[in-house]
Amino acid sequence: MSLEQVTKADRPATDDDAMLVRVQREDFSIDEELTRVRRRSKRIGGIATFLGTARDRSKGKDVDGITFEHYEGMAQKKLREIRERAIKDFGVIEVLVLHRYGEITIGENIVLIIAAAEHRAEAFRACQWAIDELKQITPIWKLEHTPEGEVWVEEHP
Amino acid sequence: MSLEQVTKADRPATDDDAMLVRVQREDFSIDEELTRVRRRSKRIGGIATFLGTARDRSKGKDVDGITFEHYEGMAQKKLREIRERAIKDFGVIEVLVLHRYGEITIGENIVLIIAAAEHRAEAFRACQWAIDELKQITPIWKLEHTPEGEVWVEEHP
Amino acid sequence: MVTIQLFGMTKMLAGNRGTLSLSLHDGKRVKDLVSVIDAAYPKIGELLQKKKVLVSVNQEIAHEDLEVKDGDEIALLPPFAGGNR
Amino acid sequence: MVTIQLFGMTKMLAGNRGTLSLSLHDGKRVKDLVSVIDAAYPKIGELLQKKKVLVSVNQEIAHEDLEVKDGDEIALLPPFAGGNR
Repeated sequence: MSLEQVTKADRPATDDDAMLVRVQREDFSIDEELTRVRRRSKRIGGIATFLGTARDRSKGKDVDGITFEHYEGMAQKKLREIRERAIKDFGVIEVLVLHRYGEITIGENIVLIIAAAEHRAEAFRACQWAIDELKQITPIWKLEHTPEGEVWVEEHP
Repeated sequence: MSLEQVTKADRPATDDDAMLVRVQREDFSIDEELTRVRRRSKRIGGIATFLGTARDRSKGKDVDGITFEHYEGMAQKKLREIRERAIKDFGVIEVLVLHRYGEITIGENIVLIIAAAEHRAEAFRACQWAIDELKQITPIWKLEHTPEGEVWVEEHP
Repeated sequence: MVTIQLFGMTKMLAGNRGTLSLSLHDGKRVKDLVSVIDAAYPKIGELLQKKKVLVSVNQEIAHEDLEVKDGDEIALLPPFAGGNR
Repeated sequence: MVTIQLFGMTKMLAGNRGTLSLSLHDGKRVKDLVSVIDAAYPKIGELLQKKKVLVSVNQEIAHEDLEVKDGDEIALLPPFAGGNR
């Protein structure tokens, strides 16, 4: 990775900030997202990442595919809050939070958290907190396509 | 990612196993390594990753670059043990352990752990244990290049 | 009139409509909104009573005593899924 | 004769030699090896005494009472670094 090619000075901080929290239909590359995070600082020594992918089974049922629906505006707002709190509360250098919506095929990417820090302990803590919090507070809903039909998934029955 | 294109049946399990534990000079792509892990199972829903990178400071000193030296044979043996114990003890589906040696420029990749599981909790546990264990038991040594000269780093002084 | 955005299972329970329009007078609160919805869509009303579906006002979860004003962005939020993790 | 692989700071302390060759009779143990190294390279010997440098035999950390046999793969291991994490 060339850290010299793209520095903070090359692009407005606001553009970068917006790219670090996204809800999007398209798939993403983990390498590209890591590059986005890493060019924020040369002080980064440990990066913890969580990638959620579409499993072929859920609570004992076969799953053929998933559709995610999100509340445009509120979903982004909650993900921004998660990024800001993770940076502030865990003393990490940068956090990226990315969630897909729309149709997801089995095996595909759903959600990505990247937490970059000087050392690994705080990177792991921030990453794990961020994905737990995302699940609790982000208005995103999951429709599972199963051989028996479609089911809106309630994680808290 | 095409899960259909490359299945376990297409390549001998032993080749895959060897690629899941490596000590190498070359840099690596996290996307490629994730693909290697993900094609092992469609049951994977949570993937925790740790990426160690070369910071520009270490214990208050500036660092211009790092050289890693490893004990060929024993290093690979210890990384294989880490992968096998992580899979067995944490109930995860697959684990990849990769460490570079040779000259590393600031900002570059050093070490990668990928732990893939059905759910995120065990993926995080296996990933964090594996990197902690790697640091304890793997015969790899670090020479830091600083403005004042070169220093072999002792992590346990 | 206030417009209420629906998502997931609440959209399904309202016959796959993405929004509901309700007439509501000034000075009404979230709990009054819930009563009106309950009358029109009892299944959604039941989920609201059980707090399985929450009401958000201006993109924050709202207390039942919060006053709803003209122009507020209102939505019914079924339990979040978050992803297959 | 046994050949001992050196790494990191022990290599440096042995004048940047990657290996040491020592003559050692049958029935000798790791602790005897340590004594021979101590006589030839006191700085390495000191680190061995303090257990800052460990001896591995056939790619496993060895107890001082382990017997060293002809053909064993022996190495001196300074403290591991693991990476800048």
